[in-house]
Amino acid sequence: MSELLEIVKNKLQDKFGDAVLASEMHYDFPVFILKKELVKEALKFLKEDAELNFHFLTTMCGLHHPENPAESEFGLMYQLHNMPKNWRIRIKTFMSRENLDMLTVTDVWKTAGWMERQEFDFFGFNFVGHPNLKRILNMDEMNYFPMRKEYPLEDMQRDDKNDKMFGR
Amino acid sequence: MNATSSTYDEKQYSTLNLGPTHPATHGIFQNILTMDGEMIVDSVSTVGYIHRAFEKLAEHRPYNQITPITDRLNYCSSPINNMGWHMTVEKLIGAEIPKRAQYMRVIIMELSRIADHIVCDTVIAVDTGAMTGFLHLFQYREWIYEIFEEICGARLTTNIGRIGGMERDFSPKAWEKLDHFLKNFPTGLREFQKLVDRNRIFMDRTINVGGITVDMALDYGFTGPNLRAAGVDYDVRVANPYSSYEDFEFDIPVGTNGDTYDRYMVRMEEMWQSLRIIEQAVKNIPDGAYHADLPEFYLPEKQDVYNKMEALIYHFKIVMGETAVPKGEVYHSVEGGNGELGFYLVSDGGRQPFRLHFRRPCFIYYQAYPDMIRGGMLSDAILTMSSMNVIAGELDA
Amino acid sequence: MQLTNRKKVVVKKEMSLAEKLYLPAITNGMVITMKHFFKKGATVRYPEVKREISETYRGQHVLKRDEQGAERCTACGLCAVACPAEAITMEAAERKKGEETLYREEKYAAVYEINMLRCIFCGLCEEACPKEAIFLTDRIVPTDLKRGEFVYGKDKLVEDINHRIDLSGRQTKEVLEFKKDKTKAHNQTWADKQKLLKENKHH
Amino acid sequence: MSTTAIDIHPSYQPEGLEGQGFFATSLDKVVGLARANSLWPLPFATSCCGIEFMATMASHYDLARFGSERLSFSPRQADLLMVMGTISKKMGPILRQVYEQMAEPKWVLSMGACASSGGIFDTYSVLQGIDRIIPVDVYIPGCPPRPEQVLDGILQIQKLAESEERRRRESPEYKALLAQYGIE
Amino acid sequence: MLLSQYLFFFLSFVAVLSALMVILDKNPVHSVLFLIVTFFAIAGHYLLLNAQFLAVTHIIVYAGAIMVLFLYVIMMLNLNKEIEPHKKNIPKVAAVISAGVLMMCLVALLKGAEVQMLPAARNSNIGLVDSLGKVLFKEYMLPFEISSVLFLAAMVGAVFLSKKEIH
Amino acid sequence: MKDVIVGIPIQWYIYLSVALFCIGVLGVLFRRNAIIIFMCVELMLNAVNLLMVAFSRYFGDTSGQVFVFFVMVVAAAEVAVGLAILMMIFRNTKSTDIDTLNRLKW
Amino acid sequence: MLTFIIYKSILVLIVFLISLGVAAYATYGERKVAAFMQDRIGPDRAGPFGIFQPLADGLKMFMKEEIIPTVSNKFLFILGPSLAMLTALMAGVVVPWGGKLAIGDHYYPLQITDINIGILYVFGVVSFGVYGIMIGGWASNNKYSLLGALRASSQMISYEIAMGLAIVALVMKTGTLSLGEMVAQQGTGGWWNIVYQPLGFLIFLICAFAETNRAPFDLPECETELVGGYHTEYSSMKLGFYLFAEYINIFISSAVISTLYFGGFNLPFQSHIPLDGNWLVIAQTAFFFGKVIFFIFFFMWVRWTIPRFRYDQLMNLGWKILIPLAIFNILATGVLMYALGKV
Repeated sequence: MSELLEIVKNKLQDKFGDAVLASEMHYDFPVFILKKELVKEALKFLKEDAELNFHFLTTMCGLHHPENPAESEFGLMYQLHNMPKNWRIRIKTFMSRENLDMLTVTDVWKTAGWMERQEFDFFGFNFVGHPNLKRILNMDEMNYFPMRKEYPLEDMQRDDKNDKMFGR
Repeated sequence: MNATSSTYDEKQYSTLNLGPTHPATHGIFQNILTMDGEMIVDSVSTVGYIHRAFEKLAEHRPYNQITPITDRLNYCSSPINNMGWHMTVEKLIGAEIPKRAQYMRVIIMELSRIADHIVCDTVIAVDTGAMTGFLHLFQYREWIYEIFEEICGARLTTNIGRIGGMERDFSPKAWEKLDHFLKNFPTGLREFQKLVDRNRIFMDRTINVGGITVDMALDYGFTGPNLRAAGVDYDVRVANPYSSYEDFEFDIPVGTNGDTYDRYMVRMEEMWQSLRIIEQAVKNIPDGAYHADLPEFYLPEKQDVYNKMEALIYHFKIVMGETAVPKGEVYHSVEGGNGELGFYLVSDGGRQPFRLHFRRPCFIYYQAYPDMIRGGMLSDAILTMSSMNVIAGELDA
Repeated sequence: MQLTNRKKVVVKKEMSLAEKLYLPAITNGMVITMKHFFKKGATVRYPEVKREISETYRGQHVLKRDEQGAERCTACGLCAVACPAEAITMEAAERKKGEETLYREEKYAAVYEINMLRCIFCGLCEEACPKEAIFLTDRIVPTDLKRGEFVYGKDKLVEDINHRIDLSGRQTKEVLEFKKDKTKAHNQTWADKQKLLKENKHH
Repeated sequence: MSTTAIDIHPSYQPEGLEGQGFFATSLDKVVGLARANSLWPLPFATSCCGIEFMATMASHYDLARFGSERLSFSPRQADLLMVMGTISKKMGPILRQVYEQMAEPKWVLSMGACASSGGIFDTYSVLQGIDRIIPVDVYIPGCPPRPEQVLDGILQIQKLAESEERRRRESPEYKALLAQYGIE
Repeated sequence: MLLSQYLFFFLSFVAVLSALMVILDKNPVHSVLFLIVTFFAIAGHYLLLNAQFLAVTHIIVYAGAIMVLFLYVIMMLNLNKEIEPHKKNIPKVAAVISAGVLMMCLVALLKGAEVQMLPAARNSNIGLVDSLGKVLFKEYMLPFEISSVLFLAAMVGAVFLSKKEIH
Repeated sequence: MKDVIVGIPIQWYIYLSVALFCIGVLGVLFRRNAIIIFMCVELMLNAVNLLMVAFSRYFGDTSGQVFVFFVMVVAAAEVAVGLAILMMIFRNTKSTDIDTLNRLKW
Repeated sequence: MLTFIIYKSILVLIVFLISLGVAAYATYGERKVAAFMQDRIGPDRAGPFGIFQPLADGLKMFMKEEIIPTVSNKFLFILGPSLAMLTALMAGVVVPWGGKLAIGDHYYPLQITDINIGILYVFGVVSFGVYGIMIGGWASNNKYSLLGALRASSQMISYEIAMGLAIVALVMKTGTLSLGEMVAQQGTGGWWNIVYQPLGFLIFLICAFAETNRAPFDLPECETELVGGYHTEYSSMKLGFYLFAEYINIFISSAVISTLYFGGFNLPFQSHIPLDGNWLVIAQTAFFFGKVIFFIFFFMWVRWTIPRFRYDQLMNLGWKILIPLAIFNILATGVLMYALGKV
């Protein structure tokens, strides 16, 4: 798989120059960290390039790293798949809490529609250009983004648990 | 796709609220259909009615406690989820699983695939109005439950297997029940197929209903039986074999144009293929240990806990979740009942996962639903829904 | 798209003339249902007849006593930690003099509660217990009318001394073998230990 | 049918002694028996427990034996609301609406850990027990419960239905119970 | 009074009253139901006149098919009281006056008419199926066949009209 | 039951038919809902039918009843076409008010 | 005259009670039949073998709270189920339940009335039966109910035509519209009508399924699509009326099918059976009920075997297959009768 890393890295560097901030293998996955502004272009390129042909968006998800420096506190992960060649890569990008804008990829893959809504729901990423960026899983009235690390998991209303027992 | 009912002329079109307590939606999601008589002009889906915050919950539970959570993802085939999770962690810690355990896993996973497809296919039949076949086949599902119960002690939410292998070997009784199942299930399945498959009413109801092209299916992230029904032979078991799937011979059933009948038939055939795999696994299962030698992750035998200091320490460490998990991120996917079930795990070396993202096939392909039912009739919409096998637990996570 | 060589098209959508006529398939189906009509049903008449439950079934918990009837639980709290549903709570207490026949170890659970409504019967507590004190059994938890009734205290959980619950079916052969070996420290009850101590003193 | 209303609360009436009282109580008994043997459930199945409910319906357990196989998905026709599976906060209002739409007499069966208490899902999005929004008659523990337990629950509901006076639903106690939940 | 007279008055009363209700009730669905009642009353009259075949055909055709169509259309268009167009009073008065005048004229015209029952009327079997059928398929063969063409034309027309334009 | 008509002079039937017919006319003039008007037309047809049956019975001539039969045929055909037209009008104008039809164009 | 009225009233009452009883136990039968076909037991806890199940259901529904949705039209809402019940019960009037019972000097036919247009009467009542469903569905003011009502009306109107055409062919053969005469013909004239009109029987049977809203034509109330269809909003006994009406319809349809095509109350090889007088009449009635029960069973058997149609497929079947077939049947009957010189 590391040759795949090289191939994709070279292609991306040829096309986007220094957009690739880092690339490494994580287990059997080539992972690329891209500049936030160029992610969409890069994803589109990866899909449309005849040789790479990453035609399938396997999944995407948000990441929250409170321990990171402020400018890379939040992250997004896209995972692409080229079925005929069975190539899989992961694209990551990082951004700050203040600027969670991200260009939508719904026009590249329709499947991104709900994935992006989910990440908006969980983390508050603002996918610019998304046709219907609303909360999807949680109630519309919810006023925070529950997957961020600072918010608690528990429902505070329960009354049948003894908090002492579980280290709270 | 996102037009609301108000953009249409109120008089000409009526809106119909399908769900969330409509019988065909099984109480879990809502579709607001814009209808012209019985024709569906548009539909807007609302999901999240049983959102349970799996991903957040997983960040607050030690690794071994996440298994019961994964049970509740696609609850029709919990063992596959359990195994997928175990394999993800095993990949993270670099564990080598003995062949016997791998074969046992294969048997369990294929059994639960059969259980999953039984639910889906019979529910399609029920939604067309044929109730009897459902009850005929459900008896065999009950047998699968018995096998699971013998292996792990639960019927549906199995919590089966452990990180590093299985929690116990198959008992002789389990083998016996498995044999019994393998012997009798083909008769029952064949009978069900005779009852439903070639009945013209059923065929008319399902052929060319809710079809989807290959391009659309890939665009919408379809995987599993639904993608195969459209004609792509993508199967994680073959593309990225795990747990020794490369040892087994089986075909990948595909359909022609991804309609309801294709989805139904593909699932039917997958049950036959699963039977084939189980038979091979039962025949060729090697002797040996049923779990890997992983003192840091796999609970020691009880007698060692009592007797050996080292084992006792490990026991405490594992239960308290204070094991040294390597840092890193790993993605592992298995072929779940509905498609590629992926686990994206980010570990910071702590007690719990730093981030665990589930690639839930249902959630991803259900968004194609409005496109698939547009232009069809209400009855088509319901059949399309049941043939897509939308499982709420997986949909809303 | 062809990805593998295992592809197999399984759908046949053309109908033969007989299939187009509806009736043969319907008659066929009716023959099948009629066969089932005269077949013996699979139903188990539940409250009167009980279906066999596997010995490994994870049902209601039990707090085991040892052979002498002393409670095995030592209130170490591992089960509570292991519980994903956070259903177990307990309070530990020091054993006083004279209670040796009641409690096996120096520490014991003065309060041990399982919230049966929270519990998901995953069996992790059983695995976590280092003292073989808590087990899930093949008994099923009864239903009840009030939510409060489901917090099972020690009165319901601890095994009745006169109606011991046989759990040998849940344990592996190795464990059962091991338990027969009285020389192992774990298998000695408090009485055994006293005896041994005395013998040691004598020597 | 007894024509005169009994002024005092029925529970003070000595059981089946004489005249009107006797007749009323035996009618109560007959009605109770009828209701108990004809509980039409509304399966409010959201997740795993729904699959176990299917198993309960299926041949091995056969809910039909208790006269309950006619599922009525319309709340108007149902006698027994079976809540099976996680009820999230988003679903809560809908569940409550369904309960309000049901015709008296109605019973509620909370099946499984999630519906009864939230189970393992002690999370921000899950309702910690449906008894926060609607009154529950019988709880079934388990995650999911075995079909045997479901049948136990149904049997318990049957007992409730059998022993219930016809006037209970008009009694101030019952109204107070509903008022606690803000249901008229 | 004879039983038949009682019957006549009862049926006539029902027919006229419900016919009035057809035009007075604001709710179209009610109107349809009242019209059905009217038709039943008329069918009763047919029975009184020993025209059994016509009575049943009347029920089948009018109550069983035509009125179902009306009801179907009203339901499909979801018409109810609120949609009913409001009308000014002057045309209403005018309508009542003109209809009243018409009725007066007709009654006045017919008042003096002398009608005698012919001896052939003693044969009360003319309304039965066989006699009717014989006339229908002998003397009126051609119109009967032509009426089927009418039906066909109507059917084609209805289908064509209600078919939506294909864009 | 054979002499059921003995006590009933044919005038009664004539007056009844006249009444029903005039109610029909009144309805047509009175109401503006096209469907109701249509129904009133049916009522008028029925008034005539009734008269024809009565005449046929009193004069012992079957032709009257045959005519009623044909009237029913025509009525059925008329309703099919008429309702189809109404549906079309409703689709286009969102109204069943006949006053919207006087423009003959919409 | 008085005895006539008393006798007719008693007969009406008996037919009424039998209809209700058979309908009630048809619900029980349906549940048991379904259970046996699905390897289950079915209701068995209400009384021995669960035979009190219908009583329990009935009493429960009777004692249940009545809900009339505030937005619905109250009068029509109540009228719907009443009409459904009324029309269901009306058709039983012309069915000959047995021969003539001799008591004293008088003969009492076991038929309420044998009007000479009996089959048309049945047809008229059936065509009127759609109103109960339509009005109920409309008055519920619920989209599902309305859809169910619309489906029901278009389905019933469409299948009436084929049904009527099937009857036409039968009438051509028998030459009478009276049900009593048809039965008499089949008793004396050799074979039952099924032998002469197999295709007509098939069409009639299919249409009977459609007219009673039974699977595979149960679209107006199919649970998985329309929740409860036209009766979604109904509770208590009004719902009971609808459910009851369906089973009464099945009962009456079975009776009509047996009468029209299976010799009515005639026994096979009647002339060879050494029975006479009242015993024969009783045997005939019993046998007639046997036939009826078989057809009720057949209705259930089909229901628990096959899937249901989709709306457009149902219309296709009705208009494009059954009506042409029925017309063909008429033609064939005519040609055969002409060729055999029966005209």
